Amino acid sequence: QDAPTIATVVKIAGIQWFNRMEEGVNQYAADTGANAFQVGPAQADPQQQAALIEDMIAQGVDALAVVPMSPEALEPVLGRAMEQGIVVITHEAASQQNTMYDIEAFVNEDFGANLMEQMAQCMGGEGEYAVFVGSLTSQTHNQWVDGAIAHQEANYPNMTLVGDKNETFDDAQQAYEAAQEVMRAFPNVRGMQGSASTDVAGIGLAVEERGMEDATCVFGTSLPSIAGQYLETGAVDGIGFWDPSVAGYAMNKVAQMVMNGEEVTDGMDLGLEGYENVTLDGKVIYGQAWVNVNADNMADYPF
Amino acid sequence: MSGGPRTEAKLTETPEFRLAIIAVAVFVLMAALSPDRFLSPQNLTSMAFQFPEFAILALAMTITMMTGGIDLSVVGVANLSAVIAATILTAFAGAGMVGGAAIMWLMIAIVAALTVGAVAGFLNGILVSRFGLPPILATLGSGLVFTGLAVAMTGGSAVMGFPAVVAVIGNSTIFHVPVPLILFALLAFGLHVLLTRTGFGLRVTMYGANPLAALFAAIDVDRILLKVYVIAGMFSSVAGLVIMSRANSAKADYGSSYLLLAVLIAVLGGVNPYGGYGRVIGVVLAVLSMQFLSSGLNMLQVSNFARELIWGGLLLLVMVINVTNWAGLRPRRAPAKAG
Amino acid sequence: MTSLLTRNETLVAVVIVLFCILAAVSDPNFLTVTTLSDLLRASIVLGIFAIGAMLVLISGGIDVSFTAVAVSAMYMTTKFSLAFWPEMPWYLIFTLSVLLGAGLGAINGLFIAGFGLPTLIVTLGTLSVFRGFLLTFVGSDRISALPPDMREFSRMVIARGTTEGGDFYNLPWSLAALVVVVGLTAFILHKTMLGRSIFAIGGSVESARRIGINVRQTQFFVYVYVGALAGLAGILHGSMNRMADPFSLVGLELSVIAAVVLGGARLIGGYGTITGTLLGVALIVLVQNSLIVIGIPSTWQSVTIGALILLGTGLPAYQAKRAAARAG
Amino acid sequence: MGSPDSAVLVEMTGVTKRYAGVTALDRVDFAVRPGEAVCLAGENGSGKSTLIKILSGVEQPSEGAIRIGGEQMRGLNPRRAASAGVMVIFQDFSLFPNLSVAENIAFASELAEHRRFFNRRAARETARKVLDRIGVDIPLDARLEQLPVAHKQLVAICRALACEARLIIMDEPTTALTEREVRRLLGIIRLLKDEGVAVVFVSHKLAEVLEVSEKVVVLRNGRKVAEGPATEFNASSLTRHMTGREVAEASPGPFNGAGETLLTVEKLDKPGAFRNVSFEMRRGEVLGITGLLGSGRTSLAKALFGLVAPASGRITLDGADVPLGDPVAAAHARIGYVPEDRLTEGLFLTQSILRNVAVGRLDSHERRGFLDMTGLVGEAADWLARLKVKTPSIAAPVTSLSGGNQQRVALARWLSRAPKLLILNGPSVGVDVGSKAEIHDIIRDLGAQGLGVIVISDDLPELLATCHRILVMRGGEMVDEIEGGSITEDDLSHKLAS
Ligand SMILES: Nc1ncnc2c1ncn2[C@@H]1O[C@H](COP(=O)(O)OP(=O)(O)OP(=O)(O)O)[C@@H](O)[C@H]1O
Ligand SMILES: Nc1ncnc2c1ncn2[C@@H]1O[C@H](COP(=O)(O)OP(=O)(O)OP(=O)(O)O)[C@@H](O)[C@H]1O
Ligand SMILES: [Mg+2]
Ligand SMILES: [Mg+2]
Repeated sequence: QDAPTIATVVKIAGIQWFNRMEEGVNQYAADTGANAFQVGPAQADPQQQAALIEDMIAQGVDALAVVPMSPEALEPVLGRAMEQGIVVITHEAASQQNTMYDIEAFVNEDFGANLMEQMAQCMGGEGEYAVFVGSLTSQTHNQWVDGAIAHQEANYPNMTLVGDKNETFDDAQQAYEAAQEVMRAFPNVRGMQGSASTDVAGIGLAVEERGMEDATCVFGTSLPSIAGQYLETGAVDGIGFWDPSVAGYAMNKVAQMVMNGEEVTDGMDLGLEGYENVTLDGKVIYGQAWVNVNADNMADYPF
Repeated sequence: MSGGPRTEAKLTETPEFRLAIIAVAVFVLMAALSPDRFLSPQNLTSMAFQFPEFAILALAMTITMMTGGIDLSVVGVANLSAVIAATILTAFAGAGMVGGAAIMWLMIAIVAALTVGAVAGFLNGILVSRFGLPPILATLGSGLVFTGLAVAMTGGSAVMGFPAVVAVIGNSTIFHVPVPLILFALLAFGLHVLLTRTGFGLRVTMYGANPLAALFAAIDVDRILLKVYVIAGMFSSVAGLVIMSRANSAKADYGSSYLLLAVLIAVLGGVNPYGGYGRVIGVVLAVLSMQFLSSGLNMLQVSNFARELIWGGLLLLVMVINVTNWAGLRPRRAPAKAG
Repeated sequence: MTSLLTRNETLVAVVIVLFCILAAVSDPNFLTVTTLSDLLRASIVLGIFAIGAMLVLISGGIDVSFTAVAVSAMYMTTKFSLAFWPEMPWYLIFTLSVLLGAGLGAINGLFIAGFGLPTLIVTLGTLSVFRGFLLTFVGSDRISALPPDMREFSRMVIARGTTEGGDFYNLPWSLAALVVVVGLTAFILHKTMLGRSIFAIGGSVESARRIGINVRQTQFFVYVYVGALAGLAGILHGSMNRMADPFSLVGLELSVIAAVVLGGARLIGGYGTITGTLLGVALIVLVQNSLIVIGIPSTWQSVTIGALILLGTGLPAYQAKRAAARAG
Repeated sequence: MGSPDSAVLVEMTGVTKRYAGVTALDRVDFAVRPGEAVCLAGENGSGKSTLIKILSGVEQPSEGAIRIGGEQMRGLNPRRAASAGVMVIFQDFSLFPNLSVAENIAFASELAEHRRFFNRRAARETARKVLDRIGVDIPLDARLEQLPVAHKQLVAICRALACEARLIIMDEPTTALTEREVRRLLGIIRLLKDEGVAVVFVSHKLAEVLEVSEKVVVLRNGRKVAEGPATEFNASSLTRHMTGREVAEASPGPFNGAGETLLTVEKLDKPGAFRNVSFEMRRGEVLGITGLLGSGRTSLAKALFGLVAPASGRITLDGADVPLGDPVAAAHARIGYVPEDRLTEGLFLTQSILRNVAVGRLDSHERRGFLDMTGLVGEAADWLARLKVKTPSIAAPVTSLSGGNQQRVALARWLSRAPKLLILNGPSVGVDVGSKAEIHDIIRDLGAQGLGVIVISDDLPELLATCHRILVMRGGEMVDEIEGGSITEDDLSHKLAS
């Protein structure tokens, strides 16, 4: 029997996050001899990702591991893939219908609450805070932020959310300007939570320029390679993420399991860090794979 | 084509002919590089499903460019129409609905989307003709407004949960021909007929060639412009419906990369962005070249960034080849008049 | 048309003042040095871009590739420095980026002045080519470990502190770059034959050719100069954000052109002033950075900006049209 | 100035210019002496502009040599020609609408001096000097686009003078000017001659040609067919040389004054352009409207065709009101307007001859939006034939035609619509004598067929040759009405100027 062809299709090619994921995919290929590779569109546009998946189907891959830009937009094309007997595994798309398994590093709301918990601790449980999302159209970002707000409302009555969700278009410059504006409009803001990996970089810069490193608490999803310099100065107090290489590896592994006819069960150990005791909820496999990083442990994550 | 008032030289000297050579060359090259995969019926159908959505946007761009204008709001209009159609479908029909009722609601949604496209185009047309805004700014601004309205309506998230019948527009085939391809073919043919066979088309061309002379020739310039932008808006909303069906959802940011692509295709297809010249066949050939390239490169697992590079390079190459023969391509300016 | 032009500029100025009043009413904190210094800083990169875009518009062309030029020059410079000379002093880093920008601009110039191709099409093509080349062959990582001197530059300030009223302000040295660019461009445009030639070819290429202006050379200069400005803006952007992000900047081009046209430059060429351009930039920056203050929900921001562009360009356009109709 | 040779300022020998397929100039010899005024005459397309372009370095000759001041010029370009003292005032003036008067005047000279820096004050100084030299006063800081045509022309002349031109070449300098301004221009040309500046000019107005020039050179089909002192020519011999045949100018047949009223214009008013204009005309009448530049003729004509919206007043055609300010309605009421500027207003230059005609008839060949191509093509071809448009192919772009033929294409568009009233603004601007006479024939013919024709012109012979009645405008008002047969050219020009 030939080695199976597994295509991992990510949201966008080339950025650190997915480069790191590709390491996992390549590792998987090296470990198992499968023909596993990763592709991604040049622009962050769901339509381009759909077109790319079309091409992969036409090429006759055996399995698709997809990180959807916009899960809804991919339903039809993934449906077609499954009709043709292609194994489909997704990641970061708990709502995806046309998938065999969706792998989530964690429950999104929990992850957001986790960031909020750290921020609330840092703020001493009181004061104004603001939230940032890469785009208002990004589902995960909104879930993180909603989870965080819910956690605050339930546990920290003395904290108040100021302003709307601030949109940063996944751009550090825009995050910077938005942070400046927030600090002008709400001079008493003490906490800021970012979602896109560039958010805390922009926020951190604004904080550092104003010399408010110690007066503010900035948390968000990011990578050490992006937020590292601000973690060092304290402009950003902590970041959270999950290791995309493990997620990439996991998707490929689960795809192979499906092809082998194996089943994933609740409480199963996928043999990967953070996925030792997965929760199965319908088709969604949840791990506990988040990592909290601050100035002290950032050296452990060189990506 | 014969019989029409043609001003072009011999067939082999037209930009369209050169483009046809390029399209064939790309096809042959890709087929040679990976014959079993590129030429598989699978792949051919897949390509036919992929390009119609942005090709329709390129047609919308084409007709506005014929007048020396441009429509930068096409993607905004497409998404706004789709969001409104999707809202109707989810609010009144829902995912479970089947049969006649579902079809009826789909029809209503389609009509609503086309109306949105027409109204949006009308607005663009008013801005350009009545208020005299440069099209590039009018449609840039209105595009932001349309996209913004779609965001405001949905709060930014996707609208989904349609009856199954909606999938017909984007995902089904009739006699093995993908429906979106049929739609595109109909629109392309329609636009071709409109531009070459009707008084309206000739007026559009003449207006594009010299707006001032059109005024002096008692062409109803404002009406022409208005119609052009309405048509562009309605074409965009058709593209929006195709995208909606193919994505089984509607969202404010779908297809955001299609805007520059549509401009690129129209220009590559030989449409003179300063107005007065453009042929649908050229645009179709440009679309095909783009799609062959893009699918072929995906097959070869070439980075998608390289695709952008190659598209841009192709545009420049074609222009350099055309430049010697394309004297009419000059900014719209009175021939060096002192005044 | 002098009166109309001044009207265009005054109109923008009036809109700016009205907007400020509105903002000050909804938030008394708006009228502080903090706002001013934040807005100034946000205008640097946009302002340099706009000056370049204005120059191209004056010469009768249009350039949509300058963002790609900027990001390519910035990213390549950063990569080069990190790979070969991490200790490279900031002024050399800046020089390298400006030179790279000029080089890429020269490619535009070659197609436009050399082959005589239409500017919109060429720059549309090079936009894709430059960006595609950058991301395919140079890299696509966001680099936040910049060369130390680049980071250092971003920390260099002309003035920084807190007023007695507790308002924070911060004027980075990069603002000086904008001042220099404005001064240099004003000098070229108004005090050199080259600058007057740019106006002349924008007014009428054929006439320019006939009185012996070297049209190609002038056009070539314009695109090289604009490329150099883009290279400068790019490296400023990277250093000010302390991140070399190859995905940033591209996508801004049309807004920049809108700002320039808002300031009175015309797409047909031959007209444009630096004051108007800076006012246009100021308006766009002001609006983009004050919607939260005014209290417009983020879901409505794009509608607001779009409507403002329509209003800002619509009013003068409509006035001009009416005036033309009156004159018969 | 010893030998006769050195007295020659500019000399062309055996110059041939070939464009793809066309020989625009065929072995032409041509010389100009200092202080001499030479007139270049010839029909449309005979090669006059080409000769000028070669003299000024805009185009390179295919064969032949050019000497300026005795020096052989190889690879002549505009800058070198200018520094050798050869300056051209092109038909379109080639000025910069967006720059100031001062800059327009000083630009070329500063360029010729290889200046690197621009000094506004010095430029104003230069401009001031030349303006004084020819004794005119134009605001130095005005933007050129704000000036009337005559002033633009003066600016173009000043620019040439600023370059210390020894030879000024003018391509059809008087087409856009009215009688009075032509007088002033001719005065300036005399002034220049006295200062030793040579002038070469092209004109289709034969009277003025003979008035100021010492020497006349006639081109036909790219060849030089006649050359001699101006005194040896008169209007008809010149015409014969240009066309190779006799051209007789007829005059309009008597208008019996009967016929029904076709057009009534009542109290038409547009502040700043024309005031309280009222007149009537009948079927079959050819009505001339004349006046000096800025007298409001063009505005009035545009108002009749709806391109300008009058503030008040009324227009009735055949008893029915014509909506004001709506060209589409005017065209629908069967009014036609042939604008004065063919190139920018009249024609779609890049489009085919056929389309240029057909665009006037789209509505009547449209069935439910679709065009009946055969009908459209047939009709357009028919009109082109009736107006004797000379072209190898009606699918060729209209740019390929000569000026006279282009004007016929514009005429054909409106005639094919069977208008009741046709307004012709400058029907023979830039058209050579031969074609001009033929166009006049067409106009008279149209009148005879019962159309109302309004001819707007400042070419007095033209008005006299075509019009039954002439209205004179001054300062926006109708000041005079003259029966066509009752007046001579001299009297008419007096009335105009008074
Ligand atoms: N760039 C060109 N390419 C091809 N043919 C040309 C070009 N320029 C001029 N010609 C042709 O050369 C011939 C002479 O043209 P030219 O412009 O010199 O005529 P002219 O005497 O100035 O006519 P007019 O009185 O109409 O201005 C014409 O047949 C014209 O069509
Ligand atoms: N709305 C207006 N306000 C002020 N001045 C105007 C207006 N409309 C026209 N004019 C001026 O009125 C005068 C008459 O203009 P018009 O173009 O009718 O003159 P004309 O004699 O027909 O010109 P031509 O010699 O070109 O035929 C000109 O000086 C023009 O600039
Ligand atoms: Mg802190
Ligand atoms: Mg000529």
